Amino acid sequence: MSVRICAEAFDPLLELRAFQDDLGERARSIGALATFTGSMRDFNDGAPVESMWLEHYPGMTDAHLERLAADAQRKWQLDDILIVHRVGEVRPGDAIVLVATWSAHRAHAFESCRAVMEELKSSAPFWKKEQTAQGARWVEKNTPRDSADFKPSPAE
Amino acid sequence: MSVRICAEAFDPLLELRAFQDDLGERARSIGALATFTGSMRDFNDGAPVESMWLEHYPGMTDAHLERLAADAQRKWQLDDILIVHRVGEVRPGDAIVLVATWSAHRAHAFESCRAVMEELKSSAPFWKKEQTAQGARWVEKNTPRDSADFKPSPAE
Amino acid sequence: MFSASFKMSIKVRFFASLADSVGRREAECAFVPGMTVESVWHEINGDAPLPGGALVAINHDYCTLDQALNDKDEVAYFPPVTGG
Amino acid sequence: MFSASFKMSIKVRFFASLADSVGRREAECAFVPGMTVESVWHEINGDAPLPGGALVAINHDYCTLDQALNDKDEVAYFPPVTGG
Repeated sequence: MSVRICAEAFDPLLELRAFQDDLGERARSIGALATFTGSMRDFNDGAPVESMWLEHYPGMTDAHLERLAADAQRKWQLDDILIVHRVGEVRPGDAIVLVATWSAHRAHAFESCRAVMEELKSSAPFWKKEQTAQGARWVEKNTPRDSADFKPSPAE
Repeated sequence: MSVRICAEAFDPLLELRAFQDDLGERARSIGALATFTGSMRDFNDGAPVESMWLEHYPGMTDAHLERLAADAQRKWQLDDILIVHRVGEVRPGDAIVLVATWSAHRAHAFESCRAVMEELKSSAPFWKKEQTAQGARWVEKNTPRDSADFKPSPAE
Repeated sequence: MFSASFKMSIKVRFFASLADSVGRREAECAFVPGMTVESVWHEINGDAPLPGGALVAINHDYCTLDQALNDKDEVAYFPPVTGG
Repeated sequence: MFSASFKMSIKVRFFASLADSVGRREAECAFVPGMTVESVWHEINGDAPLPGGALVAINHDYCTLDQALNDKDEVAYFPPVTGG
Protein backbone atom coordinates (compact mmCIF):
# COMPACT_ATOMS: atom_id res chain seq x y z
CA MET A 1 0.00 0.00 0.00
CA SER A 2 1.40 3.35 -0.99
CA VAL A 3 0.02 6.87 -0.67
CA ARG A 4 1.92 9.90 -1.87
CA ILE A 5 1.25 13.63 -1.98
CA CYS A 6 3.39 15.21 -4.62
CA ALA A 7 4.43 18.88 -4.85
CA GLU A 8 6.09 18.39 -8.26
CA ALA A 9 4.70 17.10 -11.56
CA PHE A 10 4.53 13.29 -11.59
CA ASP A 11 4.29 10.80 -14.43
CA PRO A 12 1.56 8.22 -13.77
CA LEU A 13 3.15 5.64 -16.06
CA LEU A 14 6.51 5.93 -14.25
CA GLU A 15 4.71 5.61 -10.90
CA LEU A 16 3.02 2.44 -12.12
CA ARG A 17 6.29 1.11 -13.54
CA ALA A 18 8.12 1.61 -10.23
CA PHE A 19 5.29 -0.03 -8.32
CA GLN A 20 5.03 -2.91 -10.78
CA ASP A 21 8.79 -3.54 -10.55
CA ASP A 22 8.49 -3.71 -6.77
CA LEU A 23 5.78 -6.36 -7.02
CA GLY A 24 8.43 -8.77 -8.32
CA GLU A 25 7.31 -12.40 -8.16
CA ARG A 26 3.97 -11.37 -6.65
CA ALA A 27 2.98 -10.13 -10.13
CA ARG A 28 2.60 -13.76 -11.26
CA SER A 29 -0.42 -14.29 -9.03
CA ILE A 30 -2.17 -10.94 -9.34
CA GLY A 31 -4.05 -11.08 -12.62
CA ALA A 32 -5.88 -7.73 -12.59
CA LEU A 33 -4.81 -4.08 -12.46
CA ALA A 34 -7.27 -1.20 -12.69
CA THR A 35 -6.03 2.39 -12.86
CA PHE A 36 -7.52 5.85 -13.05
CA THR A 37 -5.62 9.01 -13.92
CA GLY A 38 -7.19 12.43 -13.57
CA SER A 39 -5.43 15.28 -15.35
CA MET A 40 -5.85 19.02 -15.50
CA ARG A 41 -7.96 20.24 -18.39
CA ASP A 42 -7.34 23.59 -20.04
CA PHE A 43 -11.02 24.52 -19.92
CA ASN A 44 -13.57 24.51 -17.08
CA ASP A 45 -16.92 26.12 -16.37
CA GLY A 46 -16.98 28.04 -19.63
CA ALA A 47 -13.50 29.55 -19.49
CA PRO A 48 -9.94 28.62 -20.52
CA VAL A 49 -7.84 27.83 -17.46
CA GLU A 50 -4.18 28.79 -17.55
CA SER A 51 -3.02 27.10 -14.41
CA MET A 52 -4.31 25.85 -11.11
CA TRP A 53 -3.29 25.97 -7.47
CA LEU A 54 -4.00 22.82 -5.49
CA GLU A 55 -4.15 23.44 -1.74
CA HIS A 56 -4.27 20.67 0.85
CA TYR A 57 -4.18 20.24 4.63
CA PRO A 58 -0.78 18.73 5.49
CA GLY A 59 -1.29 16.06 8.10
CA MET A 60 -5.00 15.59 7.53
CA THR A 61 -4.85 15.00 3.76
CA ASP A 62 -2.16 12.32 4.03
CA ALA A 63 -3.96 10.62 6.91
CA HIS A 64 -7.23 10.73 4.98
CA LEU A 65 -5.74 9.11 1.86
CA GLU A 66 -4.06 6.44 4.00
CA ARG A 67 -7.43 5.66 5.51
CA LEU A 68 -9.11 5.43 2.09
CA ALA A 69 -6.43 2.98 0.97
CA ALA A 70 -6.68 0.88 4.15
CA ASP A 71 -10.48 0.83 3.96
CA ALA A 72 -10.30 -0.40 0.36
CA GLN A 73 -7.91 -3.17 1.36
CA ARG A 74 -10.40 -4.31 4.00
CA LYS A 75 -13.44 -4.08 1.74
CA TRP A 76 -12.03 -5.71 -1.41
CA GLN A 77 -9.59 -8.54 -2.04
CA LEU A 78 -6.64 -6.42 -3.09
CA ASP A 79 -3.01 -7.35 -3.47
CA ASP A 80 -1.99 -3.74 -3.42
CA ILE A 81 -3.15 -0.17 -3.89
CA LEU A 82 -1.41 3.04 -4.94
CA ILE A 83 -2.70 6.59 -4.58
CA VAL A 84 -0.71 9.60 -5.81
CA HIS A 85 -2.10 13.15 -5.64
CA ARG A 86 -0.54 16.36 -6.84
CA VAL A 87 -0.53 19.62 -4.86
CA GLY A 88 0.78 23.14 -5.57
CA GLU A 89 0.99 24.79 -8.99
CA VAL A 90 -0.49 22.61 -11.75
CA ARG A 91 -0.45 23.18 -15.54
CA PRO A 92 -2.95 21.96 -18.14
CA GLY A 93 -2.22 18.36 -19.11
CA ASP A 94 -0.48 17.62 -15.79
CA ALA A 95 -1.64 14.55 -13.87
CA ILE A 96 -3.54 15.47 -10.69
CA VAL A 97 -4.43 12.05 -9.31
CA LEU A 98 -3.58 8.40 -9.89
CA VAL A 99 -5.39 5.49 -8.24
CA ALA A 100 -4.28 1.94 -9.04
CA THR A 101 -5.57 -1.32 -7.58
CA TRP A 102 -4.07 -4.79 -8.01
CA SER A 103 -6.15 -7.90 -7.38
CA ALA A 104 -6.53 -11.55 -8.36
CA HIS A 105 -10.08 -10.67 -9.43
CA ARG A 106 -11.11 -8.12 -12.02
CA ALA A 107 -14.33 -7.15 -10.23
CA HIS A 108 -12.37 -6.28 -7.10
CA ALA A 109 -9.79 -4.27 -9.04
CA PHE A 110 -12.42 -2.34 -11.02
CA GLU A 111 -14.77 -1.64 -8.14
CA SER A 112 -12.17 -0.63 -5.60
CA CYS A 113 -10.43 1.70 -8.08
CA ARG A 114 -13.65 3.53 -8.83
CA ALA A 115 -14.87 3.63 -5.24
CA VAL A 116 -11.57 5.01 -3.94
CA MET A 117 -11.56 7.66 -6.67
CA GLU A 118 -15.14 8.75 -5.90
CA GLU A 119 -14.48 8.77 -2.18
CA LEU A 120 -11.31 10.79 -2.69
CA LYS A 121 -13.19 13.37 -4.74
CA SER A 122 -15.95 13.72 -2.19
CA SER A 123 -13.94 13.69 1.02
CA ALA A 124 -10.17 14.18 0.67
CA PRO A 125 -9.11 17.69 1.76
CA PHE A 126 -7.86 19.28 -1.45
CA TRP A 127 -9.01 22.59 -2.95
CA LYS A 128 -8.52 23.85 -6.48
CA LYS A 129 -8.04 27.48 -7.39
CA GLU A 130 -8.10 28.18 -11.10
CA GLN A 131 -6.18 30.94 -12.82
CA THR A 132 -8.09 32.33 -15.80
CA ALA A 133 -7.69 35.44 -17.96
CA GLN A 134 -10.34 37.02 -15.69
CA GLY A 135 -8.36 36.29 -12.54
CA ALA A 136 -8.26 33.52 -9.93
CA ARG A 137 -11.32 31.64 -8.71
CA TRP A 138 -11.82 28.79 -6.26
CA VAL A 139 -13.56 25.74 -7.69
CA GLU A 140 -16.65 25.55 -5.52
CA LYS A 141 -17.74 21.94 -5.73
CA ASN A 142 -16.64 18.65 -7.21
CA THR A 143 -18.89 16.69 -9.52
CA PRO A 144 -20.83 14.17 -7.43
CA ARG A 145 -20.40 10.41 -7.72
CA ASP A 146 -22.06 10.36 -11.07
CA SER A 147 -23.00 7.73 -13.56
CA ALA A 148 -22.59 7.97 -17.32
CA ASP A 149 -26.38 7.40 -17.42
CA PHE A 150 -26.67 11.02 -16.39
CA LYS A 151 -25.27 12.92 -19.31
CA PRO A 152 -22.65 15.17 -17.70
CA SER A 153 -22.67 18.81 -18.66
CA PRO A 154 -19.76 19.82 -20.90
CA ALA A 155 -18.22 21.64 -17.95
CA GLU A 156 -18.09 18.65 -15.61
CA MET B 1 -9.30 4.27 -31.70
CA SER B 2 -6.79 1.46 -31.77
CA VAL B 3 -7.22 -2.32 -31.58
CA ARG B 4 -4.30 -4.70 -31.72
CA ILE B 5 -3.87 -8.46 -31.52
CA CYS B 6 -0.38 -9.28 -30.44
CA ALA B 7 1.50 -12.55 -31.01
CA GLU B 8 4.45 -11.45 -28.86
CA ALA B 9 4.65 -10.30 -25.24
CA PHE B 10 3.58 -6.65 -24.88
CA ASP B 11 4.19 -4.11 -22.14
CA PRO B 12 0.94 -2.34 -21.14
CA LEU B 13 2.80 0.71 -19.82
CA LEU B 14 4.72 1.14 -23.08
CA GLU B 15 1.48 0.77 -25.03
CA LEU B 16 -0.09 3.50 -22.92
CA ARG B 17 3.00 5.68 -23.26
CA ALA B 18 2.97 5.43 -27.06
CA PHE B 19 -0.74 6.19 -27.17
CA GLN B 20 -0.42 9.07 -24.73
CA ASP B 21 2.43 10.59 -26.77
CA ASP B 22 0.24 10.42 -29.87
CA LEU B 23 -2.53 12.34 -28.11
CA GLY B 24 -0.29 15.41 -28.15
CA GLU B 25 -2.20 18.62 -27.46
CA ARG B 26 -5.47 16.69 -27.18
CA ALA B 27 -4.24 15.49 -23.77
CA ARG B 28 -4.87 18.98 -22.36
CA SER B 29 -8.63 18.60 -22.73
CA ILE B 30 -9.09 14.94 -21.80
CA GLY B 31 -9.06 14.83 -18.03
CA ALA B 32 -9.74 11.15 -17.37
CA LEU B 33 -8.02 7.89 -18.26
CA ALA B 34 -9.23 4.50 -17.03
CA THR B 35 -7.23 1.36 -17.75
CA PHE B 36 -7.52 -2.34 -17.07
CA THR B 37 -4.72 -4.87 -17.49
CA GLY B 38 -5.36 -8.59 -17.23
CA SER B 39 -2.29 -10.78 -16.76
CA MET B 40 -1.64 -14.49 -16.66
CA ARG B 41 -1.63 -16.01 -13.20
CA ASP B 42 0.55 -18.97 -12.32
CA PHE B 43 -2.30 -20.80 -10.62
CA ASN B 44 -5.84 -21.64 -11.77
CA ASP B 45 -8.58 -24.10 -10.81
CA GLY B 46 -6.51 -25.71 -8.11
CA ALA B 47 -3.30 -26.29 -10.08
CA PRO B 48 -0.09 -24.43 -10.92
CA VAL B 49 -0.09 -23.37 -14.55
CA GLU B 50 3.23 -23.37 -16.37
CA SER B 51 2.18 -21.67 -19.57
CA MET B 52 -0.87 -21.01 -21.68
CA TRP B 53 -1.80 -21.12 -25.35
CA LEU B 54 -4.18 -18.39 -26.48
CA GLU B 55 -6.03 -19.29 -29.67
CA HIS B 56 -8.11 -16.84 -31.68
CA TYR B 57 -10.04 -16.66 -34.94
CA PRO B 58 -8.04 -14.40 -37.27
CA GLY B 59 -10.43 -12.14 -39.10
CA MET B 60 -13.34 -12.55 -36.71
CA THR B 61 -11.47 -11.70 -33.51
CA ASP B 62 -10.03 -8.46 -34.91
CA ALA B 63 -13.41 -7.45 -36.38
CA HIS B 64 -15.12 -8.22 -33.08
CA LEU B 65 -12.71 -6.09 -31.03
CA GLU B 66 -13.05 -3.23 -33.54
CA ARG B 67 -16.82 -3.42 -33.11
CA LEU B 68 -16.53 -3.38 -29.30
CA ALA B 69 -14.36 -0.25 -29.51
CA ALA B 70 -16.68 1.48 -31.98
CA ASP B 71 -19.76 0.61 -29.91
CA ALA B 72 -18.09 2.09 -26.82
CA GLN B 73 -17.32 5.29 -28.70
CA ARG B 74 -20.98 5.59 -29.65
CA LYS B 75 -22.29 4.79 -26.19
CA TRP B 76 -19.94 6.92 -24.07
CA GLN B 77 -18.30 10.30 -24.55
CA LEU B 78 -14.81 9.04 -25.27
CA ASP B 79 -11.86 10.87 -26.70
CA ASP B 80 -10.14 7.62 -27.51
CA ILE B 81 -9.99 3.92 -26.77
CA LEU B 82 -7.22 1.34 -26.95
CA ILE B 83 -7.59 -2.45 -26.84
CA VAL B 84 -4.57 -4.78 -26.97
CA HIS B 85 -4.93 -8.56 -26.66
CA ARG B 86 -2.23 -11.20 -26.63
CA VAL B 87 -2.41 -14.48 -28.55
CA GLY B 88 -0.10 -17.51 -28.83
CA GLU B 89 2.21 -18.81 -26.12
CA VAL B 90 1.83 -16.89 -22.83
CA ARG B 91 3.89 -17.18 -19.63
CA PRO B 92 2.82 -16.43 -16.03
CA GLY B 93 3.02 -12.70 -15.34
CA ASP B 94 2.61 -11.79 -19.03
CA ALA B 95 -0.08 -9.25 -19.89
CA ILE B 96 -3.02 -10.82 -21.73
CA VAL B 97 -5.29 -7.84 -22.26
CA LEU B 98 -5.20 -4.05 -21.95
CA VAL B 99 -8.26 -1.80 -22.25
CA ALA B 100 -7.80 1.96 -21.89
CA THR B 101 -10.42 4.69 -22.29
CA TRP B 102 -9.82 8.46 -22.43
CA SER B 103 -12.63 10.91 -21.72
CA ALA B 104 -13.35 14.39 -20.43
CA HIS B 105 -15.55 12.72 -17.78
CA ARG B 106 -14.46 10.18 -15.21
CA ALA B 107 -17.79 8.32 -15.21
CA HIS B 108 -17.52 7.76 -18.95
CA ALA B 109 -13.91 6.60 -18.70
CA PHE B 110 -14.62 4.20 -15.81
CA GLU B 111 -17.84 2.75 -17.17
CA SER B 112 -16.69 2.25 -20.73
CA CYS B 113 -13.45 0.60 -19.62
CA ARG B 114 -15.28 -1.91 -17.48
CA ALA B 115 -18.07 -2.57 -19.98
CA VAL B 116 -15.64 -3.17 -22.84
CA MET B 117 -13.61 -5.53 -20.66
CA GLU B 118 -16.68 -7.51 -19.59
CA GLU B 119 -18.01 -7.64 -23.14
CA LEU B 120 -14.62 -8.77 -24.42
CA LYS B 121 -14.51 -11.60 -21.88
CA SER B 122 -18.00 -12.79 -22.71
CA SER B 123 -17.94 -12.48 -26.50
CA ALA B 124 -14.52 -12.00 -28.12
CA PRO B 125 -13.33 -15.22 -29.82
CA PHE B 126 -10.29 -16.22 -27.78
CA TRP B 127 -9.66 -19.58 -26.12
CA LYS B 128 -7.16 -20.45 -23.42
CA LYS B 129 -5.40 -23.78 -23.13
CA GLU B 130 -3.41 -24.21 -19.93
CA GLN B 131 -0.27 -26.28 -19.61
CA THR B 132 -0.01 -27.88 -16.17
CA ALA B 133 2.18 -30.63 -14.73
CA GLN B 134 -0.73 -32.99 -15.46
CA GLY B 135 -0.88 -31.99 -19.13
CA ALA B 136 -2.80 -29.49 -21.23
CA ARG B 137 -6.42 -28.51 -20.60
CA TRP B 138 -8.78 -26.07 -22.28
CA VAL B 139 -10.25 -23.46 -19.96
CA GLU B 140 -13.96 -24.19 -20.27
CA LYS B 141 -15.64 -20.97 -19.32
CA ASN B 142 -14.83 -17.41 -18.38
CA THR B 143 -16.01 -15.93 -15.14
CA PRO B 144 -19.29 -14.10 -15.76
CA ARG B 145 -19.70 -10.34 -15.50
CA ASP B 146 -19.42 -10.47 -11.76
CA SER B 147 -19.58 -8.01 -8.98
CA ALA B 148 -17.31 -7.89 -5.97
CA ASP B 149 -20.53 -8.30 -3.94
CA PHE B 150 -20.36 -11.93 -4.92
CA LYS B 151 -17.24 -13.23 -3.26
CA PRO B 152 -15.35 -14.83 -6.14
CA SER B 153 -13.98 -18.29 -5.62
CA PRO B 154 -10.17 -18.42 -5.30
CA ALA B 155 -10.07 -19.98 -8.75
CA GLU B 156 -11.83 -17.15 -10.57
CA MET C 1 -16.48 -35.51 -47.11
CA PHE C 2 -16.69 -33.40 -50.21
CA SER C 3 -13.68 -32.25 -52.15
CA ALA C 4 -12.83 -28.64 -52.91
CA SER C 5 -13.62 -29.20 -56.59
CA PHE C 6 -17.33 -28.40 -56.17
CA LYS C 7 -18.14 -25.08 -57.66
CA MET C 8 -20.61 -24.17 -54.93
CA SER C 9 -19.09 -24.63 -51.50
CA ILE C 10 -19.01 -23.58 -47.88
CA LYS C 11 -15.81 -23.17 -45.91
CA VAL C 12 -16.04 -24.71 -42.45
CA ARG C 13 -13.81 -23.95 -39.45
CA PHE C 14 -13.49 -25.40 -35.96
CA PHE C 15 -11.63 -23.88 -33.03
CA ALA C 16 -10.13 -24.80 -29.67
CA SER C 17 -11.59 -27.84 -27.85
CA LEU C 18 -14.19 -28.23 -30.57
CA ALA C 19 -11.47 -28.61 -33.22
CA ASP C 20 -9.84 -31.24 -30.97
CA SER C 21 -13.07 -33.19 -30.65
CA VAL C 22 -13.93 -33.23 -34.36
CA GLY C 23 -10.28 -33.99 -35.15
CA ARG C 24 -9.73 -31.16 -37.64
CA ARG C 25 -9.68 -27.40 -37.92
CA GLU C 26 -11.05 -26.88 -41.41
CA ALA C 27 -13.33 -28.56 -43.88
CA GLU C 28 -15.16 -27.78 -47.05
CA CYS C 29 -18.72 -28.71 -47.80
CA ALA C 30 -20.80 -28.62 -51.00
CA PHE C 31 -23.33 -25.81 -50.90
CA VAL C 32 -26.97 -26.75 -51.31
CA PRO C 33 -29.58 -23.98 -51.18
CA GLY C 34 -31.51 -24.08 -47.90
CA MET C 35 -28.55 -25.31 -45.88
CA THR C 36 -28.32 -24.00 -42.32
CA VAL C 37 -25.47 -23.76 -39.83
CA GLU C 38 -26.93 -26.82 -38.12
CA SER C 39 -27.30 -28.92 -41.27
CA VAL C 40 -23.70 -28.19 -42.30
CA TRP C 41 -22.54 -29.51 -38.91
CA HIS C 42 -24.32 -32.83 -39.52
CA GLU C 43 -23.20 -32.96 -43.13
CA ILE C 44 -19.65 -33.03 -41.80
CA ASN C 45 -19.95 -34.74 -38.43
CA GLY C 46 -22.81 -37.17 -39.06
CA ASP C 47 -24.91 -37.94 -36.01
CA ALA C 48 -22.46 -36.40 -33.52
CA PRO C 49 -24.38 -33.62 -31.80
CA LEU C 50 -22.99 -30.09 -31.67
CA PRO C 51 -21.70 -29.77 -28.09
CA GLY C 52 -23.97 -27.80 -25.75
CA GLY C 53 -22.91 -24.18 -25.36
CA ALA C 54 -21.09 -24.16 -28.70
CA LEU C 55 -21.09 -20.86 -30.57
CA VAL C 56 -21.48 -20.42 -34.29
CA ALA C 57 -20.60 -17.68 -36.75
CA ILE C 58 -21.09 -16.96 -40.43
CA ASN C 59 -18.51 -14.78 -42.15
CA HIS C 60 -17.04 -13.63 -38.81
CA ASP C 61 -20.39 -12.68 -37.28
CA TYR C 62 -22.17 -14.57 -34.53
CA CYS C 63 -25.39 -16.21 -35.75
CA THR C 64 -27.96 -18.82 -34.72
CA LEU C 65 -28.03 -22.50 -35.68
CA ASP C 66 -31.03 -22.09 -37.96
CA GLN C 67 -29.40 -19.35 -40.00
CA ALA C 68 -29.44 -20.14 -43.74
CA LEU C 69 -26.16 -20.10 -45.64
CA ASN C 70 -25.14 -18.71 -49.00
CA ASP C 71 -22.59 -20.06 -51.43
CA LYS C 72 -18.98 -19.28 -50.39
CA ASP C 73 -19.92 -18.49 -46.82
CA GLU C 74 -17.44 -19.31 -44.05
CA VAL C 75 -19.13 -21.00 -41.12
CA ALA C 76 -17.36 -21.53 -37.80
CA TYR C 77 -18.07 -23.68 -34.73
CA PHE C 78 -16.37 -23.07 -31.41
CA PRO C 79 -16.71 -23.51 -27.64
CA PRO C 80 -17.54 -20.69 -25.17
CA VAL C 81 -14.87 -17.99 -25.38
CA THR C 82 -12.27 -17.62 -22.62
CA GLY C 83 -10.19 -14.56 -23.52
CA GLY C 84 -9.30 -11.47 -21.53
CA MET D 1 -7.99 37.64 19.59
CA PHE D 2 -6.09 35.77 22.24
CA SER D 3 -2.34 35.59 22.37
CA ALA D 4 -0.35 32.36 22.36
CA SER D 5 0.66 32.92 25.98
CA PHE D 6 -2.43 31.18 27.39
CA LYS D 7 -1.53 27.86 28.88
CA MET D 8 -4.73 26.18 27.72
CA SER D 9 -5.31 26.77 24.04
CA ILE D 10 -6.83 25.54 20.81
CA LYS D 11 -5.05 25.79 17.46
CA VAL D 12 -7.36 27.01 14.70
CA ARG D 13 -6.84 26.63 10.95
CA PHE D 14 -8.69 27.89 7.88
CA PHE D 15 -8.25 26.68 4.31
CA ALA D 16 -8.92 27.74 0.72
CA SER D 17 -11.79 30.20 0.10
CA LEU D 18 -12.68 30.11 3.79
CA ALA D 19 -9.19 31.32 4.72
CA ASP D 20 -9.62 34.11 2.16
CA SER D 21 -12.94 35.16 3.65
CA VAL D 22 -11.79 35.24 7.28
CA GLY D 23 -8.55 36.92 6.17
CA ARG D 24 -6.14 34.50 7.85
CA ARG D 25 -5.04 30.89 7.78
CA GLU D 26 -4.29 30.28 11.45
CA ALA D 27 -5.36 31.50 14.84
CA GLU D 28 -5.08 30.50 18.46
CA CYS D 29 -7.88 30.55 20.96
CA ALA D 30 -7.95 30.15 24.75
CA PHE D 31 -9.40 26.82 25.72
CA VAL D 32 -12.45 26.82 27.98
CA PRO D 33 -13.98 23.47 28.96
CA GLY D 34 -17.26 22.88 27.11
CA MET D 35 -16.15 24.70 23.98
CA THR D 36 -17.42 23.25 20.71
CA VAL D 37 -16.26 23.57 17.11
CA GLU D 38 -19.09 26.04 16.59
CA SER D 39 -18.33 28.18 19.64
CA VAL D 40 -14.66 28.45 18.65
CA TRP D 41 -15.75 29.78 15.25
CA HIS D 42 -17.74 32.57 16.90
CA GLU D 43 -15.01 33.22 19.46
CA ILE D 44 -12.76 34.11 16.55
CA ASN D 45 -15.13 35.45 13.91
CA GLY D 46 -17.77 37.11 16.06
CA ASP D 47 -21.25 37.14 14.53
CA ALA D 48 -20.10 36.15 11.05
CA PRO D 49 -21.85 32.84 10.34
CA LEU D 50 -19.87 29.78 9.30
CA PRO D 51 -20.51 29.55 5.52
CA GLY D 52 -23.08 26.92 4.50
CA GLY D 53 -21.50 23.67 3.36
CA ALA D 54 -18.31 24.34 5.34
CA LEU D 55 -16.55 21.27 6.69
CA VAL D 56 -14.89 20.98 10.07
CA ALA D 57 -12.27 18.70 11.57
CA ILE D 58 -10.64 18.13 14.93
CA ASN D 59 -7.09 16.79 14.98
CA HIS D 60 -7.26 15.82 11.28
CA ASP D 61 -10.57 13.97 11.57
CA TYR D 62 -13.90 15.16 10.23
CA CYS D 63 -16.36 16.03 12.98
CA THR D 64 -19.65 17.84 13.60
CA LEU D 65 -20.17 21.43 14.73
CA ASP D 66 -21.39 20.42 18.17
CA GLN D 67 -18.32 18.33 18.92
CA ALA D 68 -16.67 19.32 22.21
CA LEU D 69 -12.98 20.23 22.20
CA ASN D 70 -10.12 19.38 24.49
CA ASP D 71 -7.13 21.48 25.40
CA LYS D 72 -4.46 21.57 22.65
CA ASP D 73 -6.86 20.32 19.97
CA GLU D 74 -6.38 21.54 16.41
CA VAL D 75 -9.67 22.57 14.84
CA ALA D 76 -10.01 23.31 11.12
CA TYR D 77 -12.67 25.00 8.99
CA PHE D 78 -12.78 24.63 5.21
CA PRO D 79 -15.06 24.71 2.17
CA PRO D 80 -16.29 21.63 0.26
CA VAL D 81 -13.32 19.69 -1.11
CA THR D 82 -12.45 19.79 -4.82
CA GLY D 83 -9.51 17.43 -5.31
CA GLY D 84 -9.01 14.52 -7.68
